[in-house]
Amino acid sequence: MTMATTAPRLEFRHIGKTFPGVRALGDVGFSVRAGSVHGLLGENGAGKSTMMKILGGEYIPDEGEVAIDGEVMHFRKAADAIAAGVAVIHQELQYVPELSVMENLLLGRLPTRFGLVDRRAALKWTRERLDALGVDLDPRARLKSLSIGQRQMVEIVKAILRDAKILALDEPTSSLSHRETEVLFRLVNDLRAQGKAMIYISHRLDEIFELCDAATIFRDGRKVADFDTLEGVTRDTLVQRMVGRDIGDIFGYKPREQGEVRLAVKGVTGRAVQQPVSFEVRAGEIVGFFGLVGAGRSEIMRVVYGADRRLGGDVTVDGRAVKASHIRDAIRSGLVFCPEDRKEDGIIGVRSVSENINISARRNHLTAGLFVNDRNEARTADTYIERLRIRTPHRKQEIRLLSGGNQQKAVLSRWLAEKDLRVLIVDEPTRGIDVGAKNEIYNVLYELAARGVAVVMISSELPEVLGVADRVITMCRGRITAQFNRGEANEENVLAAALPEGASATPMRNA
Amino acid sequence: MTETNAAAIGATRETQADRRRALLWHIVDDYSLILIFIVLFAVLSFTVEYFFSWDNVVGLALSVSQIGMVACTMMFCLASRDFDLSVGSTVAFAGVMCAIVANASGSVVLGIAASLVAGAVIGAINGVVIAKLKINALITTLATMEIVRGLAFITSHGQAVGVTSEAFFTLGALELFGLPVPVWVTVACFVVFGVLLNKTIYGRNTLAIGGNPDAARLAGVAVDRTRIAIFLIQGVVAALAGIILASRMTSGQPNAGEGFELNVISACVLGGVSLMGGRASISGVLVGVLIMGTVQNAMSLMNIDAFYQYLVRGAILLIAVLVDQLKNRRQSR
Amino acid sequence: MTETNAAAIGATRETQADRRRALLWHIVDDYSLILIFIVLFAVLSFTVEYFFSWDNVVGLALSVSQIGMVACTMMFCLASRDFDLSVGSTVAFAGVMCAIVANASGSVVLGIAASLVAGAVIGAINGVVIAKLKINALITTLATMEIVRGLAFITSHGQAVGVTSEAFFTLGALELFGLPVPVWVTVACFVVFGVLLNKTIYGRNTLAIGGNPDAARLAGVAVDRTRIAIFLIQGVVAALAGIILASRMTSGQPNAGEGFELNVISACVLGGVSLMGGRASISGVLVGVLIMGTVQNAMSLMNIDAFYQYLVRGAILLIAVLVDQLKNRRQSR
Amino acid sequence: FAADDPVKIGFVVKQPEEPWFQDEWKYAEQAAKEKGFTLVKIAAPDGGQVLTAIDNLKAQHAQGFVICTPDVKLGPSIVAKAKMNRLKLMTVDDRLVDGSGKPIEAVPHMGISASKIGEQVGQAIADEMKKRGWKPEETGALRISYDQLPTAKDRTDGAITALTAAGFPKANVVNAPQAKTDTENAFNAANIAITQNPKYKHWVAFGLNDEAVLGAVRAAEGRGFRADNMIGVGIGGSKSALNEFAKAEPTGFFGSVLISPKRHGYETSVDMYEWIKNDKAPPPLTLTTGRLVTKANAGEVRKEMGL
Ligand SMILES: Nc1ncnc2c1ncn2[C@@H]1O[C@H](COP(=O)(O)OP(=O)(O)OP(=O)(O)O)[C@@H](O)[C@H]1O
Ligand SMILES: Nc1ncnc2c1ncn2[C@@H]1O[C@H](COP(=O)(O)OP(=O)(O)OP(=O)(O)O)[C@@H](O)[C@H]1O
Ligand SMILES: [Mg+2]
Ligand SMILES: [Mg+2]
Repeated sequence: MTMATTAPRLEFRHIGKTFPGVRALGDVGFSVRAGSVHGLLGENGAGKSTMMKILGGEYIPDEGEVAIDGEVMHFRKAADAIAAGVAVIHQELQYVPELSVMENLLLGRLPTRFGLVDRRAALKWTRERLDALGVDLDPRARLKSLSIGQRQMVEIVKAILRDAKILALDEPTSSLSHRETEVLFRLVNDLRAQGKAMIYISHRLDEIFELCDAATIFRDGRKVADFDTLEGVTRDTLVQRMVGRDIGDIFGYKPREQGEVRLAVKGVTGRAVQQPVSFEVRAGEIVGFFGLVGAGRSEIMRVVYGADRRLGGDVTVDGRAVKASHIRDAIRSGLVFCPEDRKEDGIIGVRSVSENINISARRNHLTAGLFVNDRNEARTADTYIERLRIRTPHRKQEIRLLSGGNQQKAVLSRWLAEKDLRVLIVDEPTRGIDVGAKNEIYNVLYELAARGVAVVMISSELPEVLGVADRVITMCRGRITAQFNRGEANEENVLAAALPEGASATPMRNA
Repeated sequence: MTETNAAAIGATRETQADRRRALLWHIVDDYSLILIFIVLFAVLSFTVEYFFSWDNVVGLALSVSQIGMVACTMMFCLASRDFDLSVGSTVAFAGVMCAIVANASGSVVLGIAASLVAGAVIGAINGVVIAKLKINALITTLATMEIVRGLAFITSHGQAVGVTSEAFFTLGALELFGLPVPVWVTVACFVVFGVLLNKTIYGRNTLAIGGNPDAARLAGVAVDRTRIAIFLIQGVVAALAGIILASRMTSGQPNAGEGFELNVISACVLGGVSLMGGRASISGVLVGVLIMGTVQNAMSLMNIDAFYQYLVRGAILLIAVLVDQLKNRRQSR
Repeated sequence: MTETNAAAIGATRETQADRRRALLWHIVDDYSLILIFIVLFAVLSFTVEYFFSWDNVVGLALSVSQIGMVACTMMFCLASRDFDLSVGSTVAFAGVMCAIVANASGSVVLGIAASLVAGAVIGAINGVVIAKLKINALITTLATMEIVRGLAFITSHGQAVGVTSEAFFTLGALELFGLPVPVWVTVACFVVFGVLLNKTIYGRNTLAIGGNPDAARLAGVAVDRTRIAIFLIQGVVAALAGIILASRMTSGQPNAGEGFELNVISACVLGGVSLMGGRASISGVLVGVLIMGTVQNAMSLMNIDAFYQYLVRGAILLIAVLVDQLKNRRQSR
Repeated sequence: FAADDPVKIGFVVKQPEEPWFQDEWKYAEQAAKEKGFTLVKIAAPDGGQVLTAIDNLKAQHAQGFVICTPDVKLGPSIVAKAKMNRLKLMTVDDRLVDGSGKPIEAVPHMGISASKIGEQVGQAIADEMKKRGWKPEETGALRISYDQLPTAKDRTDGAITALTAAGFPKANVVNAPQAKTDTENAFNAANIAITQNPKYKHWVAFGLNDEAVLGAVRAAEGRGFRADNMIGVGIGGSKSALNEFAKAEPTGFFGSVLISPKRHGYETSVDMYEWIKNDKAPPPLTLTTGRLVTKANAGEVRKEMGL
């Protein structure tokens, strides 16, 4: 390793951390310079978030130490890290839903006057800072009334407003729209100019290339590579170091035969879907739904699935009508749905990986029509753990202890285990998923499609939609605005169709 | 960047009229419980004889004064997603303690001080066990409820402990500006804890902890310390309620306050305090306490059979929460 | 750019010994409460006279039989993140109901049937209000607790209702293979609900709902229906407990079962059932019930002063949960 | 039972927290010390726990027990259980009844019936009223009721019986139900009852125990009915009553009907001991009487009763 010109602001030395049955980190060390953005890459479960939690004082490492400006730190709780000038934006958003944006931003350090909270000063300060950062948020809005993206933005601003000298961002863009991402990038660049040391974790390699000065790659809780600069480093090198094999084209699109119409949605409306929505998906077809955050894609799919009340319209699978607002009827018809909010709607945290995988499919494997077939369930769980490479010590691990990406794979497995799968709707299936696993998930989608399953994929990542889908449907403000067959679709026309009229159609890099 | 995010997302789907209507609803929602109470009070005033008389109103206020005091601190406890079943026992123990110490030392002030300290210690123990040892609040306070009740019986030998000093009785019987001292103390509690909840870091942190303990901790909020403080203060206020009760009854009674904890918690929940933490309002709690007291008072005035009173109490509880629920449902639509 | 030794990555991270040790801990953890109970039982057997005798063990079993039955269903209730305070009242009402109907109709079977139906109705009302109207379970069942207790008093005019039929008494007094019928019924409950919890979709869904109701619903679990079923079954089992209690006492008593709900919930929590839902084990609940009963029994045998029994009960509760907590702490360190 | 086996006697009571039962236990303990037997004190606040207590006694090889049951209707099951466990059975305070409500004569009993003691209370109030020269029609009677508890109902009904027999108009009896049996709830109940009936110049009060009456007295004080306009008579002669008598000024708490816990606790356990040891069956029925204690005679009476 060539010596850095400036002494590192932040240094991890021989960090080790073990959870029961999992060695999350072993002898890992790297350093981050002031005025630089350091990318942290690795597969799901590689230990990135664990490292950040150590930095944030949430976990105490079993071995090794963290040093700031050469001085060894002993963080025992989050407040210690904050006091030392560290701000961490955690992968799992940590906000208080009932409190206002202002109070969330100033959590733990509200200004007071004569012992009482000085709300006016706080409001003024918050407004000024938000304006200065160019972030449009109402300081008085309650967090629970904001979209996920806006909440994420609050988290980011909260960390930035701490004026910390070290800032770690753990997958901050996973639920941000293009536009919010732009804001974030601008903020990060400003902070770099101010001389902050930053760690940036993302599974989106473009972001790493765009933003980072240096990078470290983790695999299986160890460091496998350090890049002092990303000049001249290719995407394939990074992927290869991360995954340990060559992936080539990550999308690896495979054309396939398409059959009859499987899923037909006609004039469906719901509480959050005011204008009727109609579309069709054929057997073997993968349809990508693209739109900006808030375009209403999740809403419409939730209504189709029955998770939200359907107020009008018909949904048919292979010509058979699916009962409105009745999830179990949808599942019986072979129509299933993977929600976007994994933690709230996807996993059952305190139950095991196996339970999470078998929760629905087990009804088909009952002994004597009554008793759960444990052996069969174990087999099913192990099959998918292996097939999707779910990183877990064993199938009985509580799923909340898995890394985010691995939780996502388990939720997907739940539906893959369905006997008679006909329509699969996945909402942001690769959110927070590593490159290797993305590739695996795409392959699973292709495989399903090849078996004749109709696949609907909601995604906010344009390259993914373009790379995987046979057909792209764009949505904007709760309406379908356009359709493109594969080949016709490109960045410009898809984005233009997804943007509300009046907004500029060019990708915005105008900061 | 020139464009706001909201504009880009196109989220501003509401018109001016929409917004005004929303605001109106917002006000109705915020004060719905108060409205319910006002209507209830008005109806009872017209239909129930003697209900709307100064004597009765004072009696009503007196009857909810202990519950009211403790409801203020229970609000904090619930808002931080905790739970305290030990308050009833603390009320009893504090009364006994105060009487014993006052008798032994001949000083009422010393008795009161000892009793407040005892309350603080009980509260602190609850808090430390719950916050530091991370034991479920329900179980912890169920255990201290038993233990403290046991202490009340043991110290008093199961007998009411009479206080000899006259000064002590006046505390409970004295009237200031037409209202008895216990009512004033309760009013003071509502004011103090209302300010604490809304205007101080302590209150805001309490709500943050209840709303998302992890977020609070990661933001550097002293979660453990705040939780301990909440229980400690609750212990002190429960002890205060016990002292006042003892002075009203002119003796410390070891079996006082049985079932008190559930009444207090009911009042809070009735007042819109969420058991899932993070949501509380002092006006809500006040109204919750008043509704509970008013219903009980009116039932007695109407000579409703004791057995049927169970039905009415249950039904009122259900209806009040149901109304509140309907409001929330509309809100989150 | 530097690289660490890539070969190291491929190596399995855990050794065989590690894994074995982890497994051992896993077993100790799973059975820690059972171990605690065995140690407690052994110590008491050696130190407390008469404790380890058949008579006493049968007496102990009989004393926890009602709590045991209802703890089985309460386990489901807590596991699904719900709460039921109405069981004590249901026990009383069911006993009264059974006695009244049996007397009126002259048929014990009819009395039992009516009482079970009443239990089912109470449970179903709880379930529907909680699941469909989405009212907090604590408040709902607090309300039904009051209402049902009121009904028990009203139907019985506040008096115990004696049953005249001999057949009824034998239910509570008969012994089969050396154990009284109520104990057998409790054993049957543990077996049935153990199987239901671990081996059926109903049980697994209950745990899933407790773990994350939203996710469970999206995974196709009939959340509302399951929750209603849980309360309904709980109502039936509480009624069964009430009938058996009435037959043991040869009368239906309207004030039976006060404080019963907290005992049942304590036993469950002691048995490792999480109040946050999603976690429950039948063996844990069994041990929880037994620990509670054993401690009470031993205290009576040791002639511990009634006032000090409060202290012991509280302390035991705390200690048992604390030990369990320490175990969890090690696990999640 | 061999003559030289150690004698062990159970003493089961329904409300261990009540001073009355504490005293009963205390005097039973005294008997145990004097006679040299073992006393097992068990609390059984409800029917289920009564049965558990009897099992428990059998397990520890007691030969008999004295019980004050939480509900007299438990009679048949207590008798059956005692027989099954081969335990001698005696009742104290409350007499067991069978399914049809008749007292079970076969079980020796010592006590005073709940309604009898209530009648004494009523009589005491009536006498005092006469002495003070109150007009019955100007006087209201507060019945602090807790009808959920059968004993409580019997006691207060007894008081009404005696009052009306002495010429008190039944219409002037005001029911004030307390939600729990503590002083505060009695206070609230009484307070409301007084509000409802502004027409009365004087009040009398009675209830389940001293604590209930104490609540009524405090409420009346708050409304201006002091010692000369209030006659409260409690039951039990407990510390709550004595505290009132100890005050420098008389209060509305006029008196309390005291039953001797010493007789009940001491004599029943000695009787049981004799029954076990020497097979000398106790008298089938011993009725004790209560005595009215007032501020004037409290010390005296208590001394007389050996308290
Ligand atoms: N509290 C815990 N208990 C047990 N295992 C844990 C715990 N936290 C993390 N792990 C495990 O440690 C490993 C590293 O997890 P970590 O969250 O750091 O991964 P990551 O690199 O952030 O992955 P992702 O990209 O999916 O977020 C995973 O195998 C995870 O299952
Ligand atoms: N929890 C919430 N509370 C209130 N409004 C919300 C919430 N979540 C989303 N919304 C609003 O609902 C609308 C659509 O939501 P959503 O963001 O899920 O759409 P989408 O097209 O699925 O976008 P994406 O999947 O990219 O997030 C937006 O107006 C958004 O602001
Ligand atoms: Mg991570
Ligand atoms: Mg969405």
